[in-house]
Amino acid sequence: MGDARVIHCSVGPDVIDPIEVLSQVGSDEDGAALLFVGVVRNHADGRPVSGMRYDAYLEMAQKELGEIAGEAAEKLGTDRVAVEHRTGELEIGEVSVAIAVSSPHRAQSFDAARYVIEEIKKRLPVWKKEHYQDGTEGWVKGAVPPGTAAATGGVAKAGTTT
Amino acid sequence: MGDARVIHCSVGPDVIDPIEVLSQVGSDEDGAALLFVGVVRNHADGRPVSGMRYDAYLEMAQKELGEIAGEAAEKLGTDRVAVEHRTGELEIGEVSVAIAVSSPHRAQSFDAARYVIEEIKKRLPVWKKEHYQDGTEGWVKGAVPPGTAAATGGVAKAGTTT
Amino acid sequence: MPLSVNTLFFASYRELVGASMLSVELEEGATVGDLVQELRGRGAPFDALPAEPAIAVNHTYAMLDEPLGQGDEIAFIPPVAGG
Amino acid sequence: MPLSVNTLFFASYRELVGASMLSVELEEGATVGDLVQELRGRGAPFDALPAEPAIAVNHTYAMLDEPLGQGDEIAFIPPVAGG
Repeated sequence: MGDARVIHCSVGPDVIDPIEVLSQVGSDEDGAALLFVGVVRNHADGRPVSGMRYDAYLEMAQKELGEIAGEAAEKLGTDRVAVEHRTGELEIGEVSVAIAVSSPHRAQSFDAARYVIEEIKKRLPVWKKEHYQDGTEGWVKGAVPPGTAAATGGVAKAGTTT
Repeated sequence: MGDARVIHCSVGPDVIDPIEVLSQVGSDEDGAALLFVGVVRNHADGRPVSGMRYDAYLEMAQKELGEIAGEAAEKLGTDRVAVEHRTGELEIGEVSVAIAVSSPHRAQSFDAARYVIEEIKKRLPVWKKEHYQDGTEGWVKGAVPPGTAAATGGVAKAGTTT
Repeated sequence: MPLSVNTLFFASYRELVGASMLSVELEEGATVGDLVQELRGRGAPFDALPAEPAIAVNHTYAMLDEPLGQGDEIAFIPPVAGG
Repeated sequence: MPLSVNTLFFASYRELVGASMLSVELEEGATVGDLVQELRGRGAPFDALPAEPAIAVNHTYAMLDEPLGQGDEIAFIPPVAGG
């Protein structure tokens, strides 16, 4: 598992308590802590949204999130990274992801937290289906993971969902 | 006051509860919330530190922090900025500053939170005296505020404390 | 000796194929690319899968030339949208 | 008519001057620069204040050519270290 060097990392259906995630980082050496919270919002590309379903390739997502967190820990220079990603049906305002980091100086915390969320969006095998207020639904347009034929070979062809 | 457009902004001796600061931001429109927490750490430039005293020019610091928060709100595109800065004697691990922001998309939240802490360090009339574990103490080397003779005229001369 | 692998389909690909898992027999020495070709050669609905998809072999992203082993778990990964 | 202003000293400047506040009389039309010169001209400990300090007039940072008004609050601001 890639998450051996970080404090906490999980993907699953349990409700996320961002405060609890934040409480896992921090140390007497650290002058900065940062918490990023991703929340289901009530609109997408101008369309009113009533909720969101998160599907995941659970075993792989757990492994991949551990690797992302481990890479962030290297940037951070500490093992103080805690991250949770939720799956299942979420309502507006519910937390989909929480990322907490801490470090002696602030720049590393900002860089590491930003890295984790950007890599999640690029690599984590998770998919969102938006429920629109008009009763229809649709998969959120995603990103092609690096290190795959879709990324290197036929981006234009494979980069859109069928 | 410059803080008319933001949710909350204060400077003073009250203990900061970062969770309470975070709880003030957020909206059904927002997909991202960010909390930055500054904490007194146990070392400074390699020297063991036992505590820190924060002095402030209180009336001006309150006004200046309001202006900084207002500028961040413009970057954010929302009024959802809450920030508290503490004064007085702080122990290791105590929170000196908490900055919470939220916005529809994550990039704005990262940029706005970073802006607030960077501007605080440049402009807020606050000074720190470090108490070292060997019983001595010293003022933390500071930054020269822009828009002053010290910044434009004689930086080299006035940039160090006497 | 034929090679048996488990193929997984997620999200839009699961809806497209109408199944979340499929066991596939391949010749020994087959690669990810061979699996994709074999499936697409079956016609509808599989021919709607991309010829150059994002694939994970045993939970790690892989290119088309990745060789497959007995019992491998091969996932077709639609564009991802976590966070 | 003489101009009376309140001068404030913070942190290291307060320790240097040995006071946190000082009332100063200046000539009408005096600027921030005139106030700095008047104080430094008094000799020790004031001559240790920088000739080009960071100054705030009524809670706003100001340059040396800023004109002063009756009862203004003029703060000598050492390099700041919030956060």
